[in-house]
Amino acid sequence: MNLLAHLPALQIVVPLVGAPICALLFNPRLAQPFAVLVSLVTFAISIALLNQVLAEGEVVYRMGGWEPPWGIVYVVDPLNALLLCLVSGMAAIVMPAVRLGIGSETTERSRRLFLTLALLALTGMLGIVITGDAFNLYVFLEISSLSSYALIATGTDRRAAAAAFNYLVQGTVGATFILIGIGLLYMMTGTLNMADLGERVVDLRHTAPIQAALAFILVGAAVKAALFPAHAWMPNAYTYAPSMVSAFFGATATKVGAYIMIRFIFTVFGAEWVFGDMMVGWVLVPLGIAAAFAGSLVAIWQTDLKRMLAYSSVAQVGYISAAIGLGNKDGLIAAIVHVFNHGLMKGALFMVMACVILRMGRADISSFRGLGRRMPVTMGCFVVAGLSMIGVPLTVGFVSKWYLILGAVEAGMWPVAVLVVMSSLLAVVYIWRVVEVAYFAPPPDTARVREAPALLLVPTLLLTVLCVAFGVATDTTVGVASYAVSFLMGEP
Amino acid sequence: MNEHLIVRVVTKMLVPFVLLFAIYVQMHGDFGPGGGFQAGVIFATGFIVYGLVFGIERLIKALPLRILLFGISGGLLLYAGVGIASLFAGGTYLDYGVLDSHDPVHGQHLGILLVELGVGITVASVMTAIFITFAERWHR
Amino acid sequence: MMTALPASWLPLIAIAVPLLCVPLILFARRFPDVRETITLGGASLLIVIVALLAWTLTLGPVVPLEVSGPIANLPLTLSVEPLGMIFALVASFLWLVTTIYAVGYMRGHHEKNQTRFYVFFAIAIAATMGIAFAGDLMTLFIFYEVLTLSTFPLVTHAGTDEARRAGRLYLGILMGSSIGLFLVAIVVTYTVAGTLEFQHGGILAGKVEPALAGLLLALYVFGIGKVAVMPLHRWLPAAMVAPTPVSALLHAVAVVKAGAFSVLKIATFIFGFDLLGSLTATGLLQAVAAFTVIAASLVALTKDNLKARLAYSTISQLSYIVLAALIADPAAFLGGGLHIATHAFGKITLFFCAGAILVAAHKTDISQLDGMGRVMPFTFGAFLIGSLSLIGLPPFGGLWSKWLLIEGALDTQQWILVAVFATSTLLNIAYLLPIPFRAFFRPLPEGASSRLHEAPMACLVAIAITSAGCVVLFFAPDPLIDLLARALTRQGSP
Amino acid sequence: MTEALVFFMAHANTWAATALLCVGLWVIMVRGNLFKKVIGLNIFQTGVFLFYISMGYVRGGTAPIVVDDPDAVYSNPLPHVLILTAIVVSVATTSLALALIVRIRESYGTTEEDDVIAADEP
Repeated sequence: MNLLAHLPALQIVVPLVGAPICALLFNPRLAQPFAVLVSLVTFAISIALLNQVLAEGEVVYRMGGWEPPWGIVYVVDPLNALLLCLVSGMAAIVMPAVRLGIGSETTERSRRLFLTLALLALTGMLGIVITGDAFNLYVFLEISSLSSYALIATGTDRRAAAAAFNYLVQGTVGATFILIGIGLLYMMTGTLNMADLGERVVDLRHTAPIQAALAFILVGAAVKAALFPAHAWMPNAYTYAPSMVSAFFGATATKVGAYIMIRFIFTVFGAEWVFGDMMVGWVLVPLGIAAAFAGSLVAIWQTDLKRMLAYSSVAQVGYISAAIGLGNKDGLIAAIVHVFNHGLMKGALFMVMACVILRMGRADISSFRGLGRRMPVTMGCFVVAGLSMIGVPLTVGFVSKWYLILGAVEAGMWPVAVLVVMSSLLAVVYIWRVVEVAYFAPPPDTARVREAPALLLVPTLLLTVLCVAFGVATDTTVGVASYAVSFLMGEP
Repeated sequence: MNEHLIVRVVTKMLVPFVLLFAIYVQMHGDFGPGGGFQAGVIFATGFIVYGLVFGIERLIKALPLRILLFGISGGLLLYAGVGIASLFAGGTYLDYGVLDSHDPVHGQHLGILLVELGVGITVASVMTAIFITFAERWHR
Repeated sequence: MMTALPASWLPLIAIAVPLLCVPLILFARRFPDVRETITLGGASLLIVIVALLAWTLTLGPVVPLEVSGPIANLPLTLSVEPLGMIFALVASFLWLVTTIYAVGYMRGHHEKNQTRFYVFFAIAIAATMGIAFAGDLMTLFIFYEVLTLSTFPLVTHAGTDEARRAGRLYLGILMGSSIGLFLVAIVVTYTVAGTLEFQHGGILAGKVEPALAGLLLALYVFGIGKVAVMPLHRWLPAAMVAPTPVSALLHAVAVVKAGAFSVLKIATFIFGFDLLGSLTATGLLQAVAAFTVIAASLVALTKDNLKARLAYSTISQLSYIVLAALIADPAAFLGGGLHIATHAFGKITLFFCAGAILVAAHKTDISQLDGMGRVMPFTFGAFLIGSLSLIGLPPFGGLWSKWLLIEGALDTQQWILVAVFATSTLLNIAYLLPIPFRAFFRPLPEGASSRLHEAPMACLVAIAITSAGCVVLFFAPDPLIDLLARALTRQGSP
Repeated sequence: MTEALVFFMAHANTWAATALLCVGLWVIMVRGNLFKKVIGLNIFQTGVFLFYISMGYVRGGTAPIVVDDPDAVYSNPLPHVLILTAIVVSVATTSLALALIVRIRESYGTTEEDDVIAADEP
């Protein structure tokens, strides 16, 4: 058996098999190292896949040996190879710290189940990204969603359960919308294979069911991506979830929603029709800009900083949506790069929250007083990741913003460029508010607070360093993104 | 329902047949209507009826959660294991045809049987586990 | 061309030297003497490197150094051209002087967190070097932002509520304008021109509609908030809460001159004189800059706080350079470039004196300075020199830059600007000269003389060097002017 | 008139599914009781299930089990298989939702959304 040929399958199978084994391990103490191992292997596989794609182009894997369009295929192109790396990489970074970041009162046994759920969520997200079959995408979507509802509900605050319930209701409605859209597509074309759909849809674009399918899928994906005004589930869910869950989902879950949007628009429906006749750009761009402003403005007034980060995610998803809506090359590069970059920086910021919560018990703004001195490394990470959020040069945030503005200017949408820039200035306010408290406010004179333990600090630092590294050397991110764009826009 | 003698007796007599029917549906899956999902649910109903009538404690005694967890994970592992086995046999993931070196059709039969068995075990365990978890919590 | 390779690496080394000081300073944080020796050593080394570069430049053009940057197709380039060379020379030389001064000031004033101070100071200088040697707009922008961020901890050094407010204003205005306007202008320039490289004669000429070019020019002038054109000037007086060495080097030299330098460089090498001269917007922006010159001088008259008065004076002087850029004339360009140097020496002298007064006598207001000239004759003598240089009187360097500026205005027959320069000179006299006069000619308040003395030695040495610099610039401006003139020829320009 | 009627009848399954979808969404949005929300969710999903199942129907077709008659017309089995998966998902969703309700009830003492929100008001 040639392992390399089976990488796409192994990408999913490794975490999928890892999850039940993790639940069955006779010694619960082994669960954590095992989960770390699984996520590391998964990450290694996605790196290998990315390399393979960059070397050979699109990789197609036939499940069960059935030929497409009858069987399920996994298709890895540059776009989802990058996303696979993001998702599995975040899992590999976050997983070792799980013990510290999910509340102190969890028992070994419940932690084992927690890890099982986390691996299932990972499987689901990887599956959404890798599959080339529309219905398979729905199944993976539900796998990841169900496990994420459960993970969020493990938060120690009683509001976690309520937040998870809300997410469940809205998330299920969103996923069902996608299901309806897929059903309509199947009804009209008789196929579920995305590439095949893309070919057959061309002649059917004038029909109502196809147009309805577009609407249903976009709305469903918007709910999953937490695109304003369908973002209502997110702030509470990320605020009350355990820190590690917020870090992982904050960095990946909304991105997967954005991926669904990109994939269906470009591979299935065809960009020129979606943005031309259907004028979806006129929906995505205004909504994106509105999200950027609404999210940032609300973030400014939050006292709970995890909630602040969640609202900032609303704003950042707005940028992604606006970037997709521009419909041109640079816009799409901006969207893809920002999906990746925002994952990095939001992951770093949520990890900082995990450190602070571990030491201070909560992530209220008042608990940050004087932390600049007490937890210098953690707060240093906050400052750097925060600067990235603002979009300062030499950080990842700048790269995405550059392409977004470039895309807007090229599309002739001047107001968009100006509004994007203005809204990103709001980030200065909500980030700097925290920095001021951390560095200038006197620390409360209670017991001494130490720096976070290495187990949490190292992942935080790692993500922060990546925020800068990918902001300086952008060959990987922008290179892969432009390759992906030429793939999606059909100009290889 | 402990005081309803008729219900108890009838249940006692029916449960084995329910389980047997489940196994029939399970095994018949690759020729006619049936398969792992349906069989699993039917199998679980057998246990659920038992629990309803004789009390949750007796059901837990017969089927501890530990066993159920084993069933849930084991079923999934069986399913995934078949896929991995076909990888090792030289096919793609879940390509049952390669499982039998002589006749692909035999391999396909074997593969689908095992996969459906895995699905059945998982579904049956999950359904029972859901019932037990809720009922036990309410009981307390 | 054997020297081409090492010479093109020199700008990078110039940026690296201050940065390398950072870990060393951090290591030596427990030993103040070692820490300050390291800074002094770094500053001296930097001067040597920059001087070497200047010498190389007189021999012939230096090959730009390209490093791949964050944006594909947009490599970061470091190149050496005369205007940046002068800026780098001034900044690196004054870093050394300021460090000498800072040693006396920070110790004399018992400031806290001195290690942090020296660390961010070094980073700010590195960023300044980056701006000076930037070969394209993207590189310039990156170092511009680094400079903003690295000076923030210096502005808020005191950690008081006032410092926090100042820091907010500082970051808000500088970051807001740079991301909100400057960055947009850069992106638009890139889409229109397809490159961001500084080139002789500009890269926009013939590629843009006049309306768009005008808009771009406005975006640049206002987007470079560091040049403090009204109404984006508020951060500069606010930043005066910083320790005096910071106000002196950064807010009279490095930061504000980075702004002025960027405007001058963009006007000359992105727009080009021809395009600039043909735009309606140029006239409008000239009006804004002229207004800033006059209005800031008038505000300076009303300020009793010494540093605040100097800050408004800086705002006014910066707009000289903006005007120089917008006149779009070789003479004005030379004047603007020279003004970077002459104003730097004059203004840093004034700030050093203000700091010396603060350290020695704990006085911050002009109305408290009666008779102080008798106690601190040296300091106030230097203050007089600095003032005269800023006003533009011989025998001080300020004369030449103002001369060239007025010549440029005359060349292009912009009589109103000539009048603006003249009026502003009168206002300079009105707000600067009363200070030394008050100190020398008014009597000292009763019983005050016993406690007063001159500032620490280190401070006085620094003051002596910079005021001597003012004189030297009068007698020997030619090397600088010759160097600058090369920028206007195709061969010497980037 | 007849044309409209034909159009209406030809898409009867769509109308029925749409009606269920609307009813379900209405319940989810308007009802404050968490249980009722779950019921609404189920109605909503059932609408989709019916839509899929009716989609696979072929006029005059039999159940898709191979028989010896070569002329036999079969219904399309694929939508049914797909929707079986979706039904399983829906079962899982429902049970998870119920589990969450149990926890909410235990910590808040209520299953009314308004009361839950009010309980956390500072």
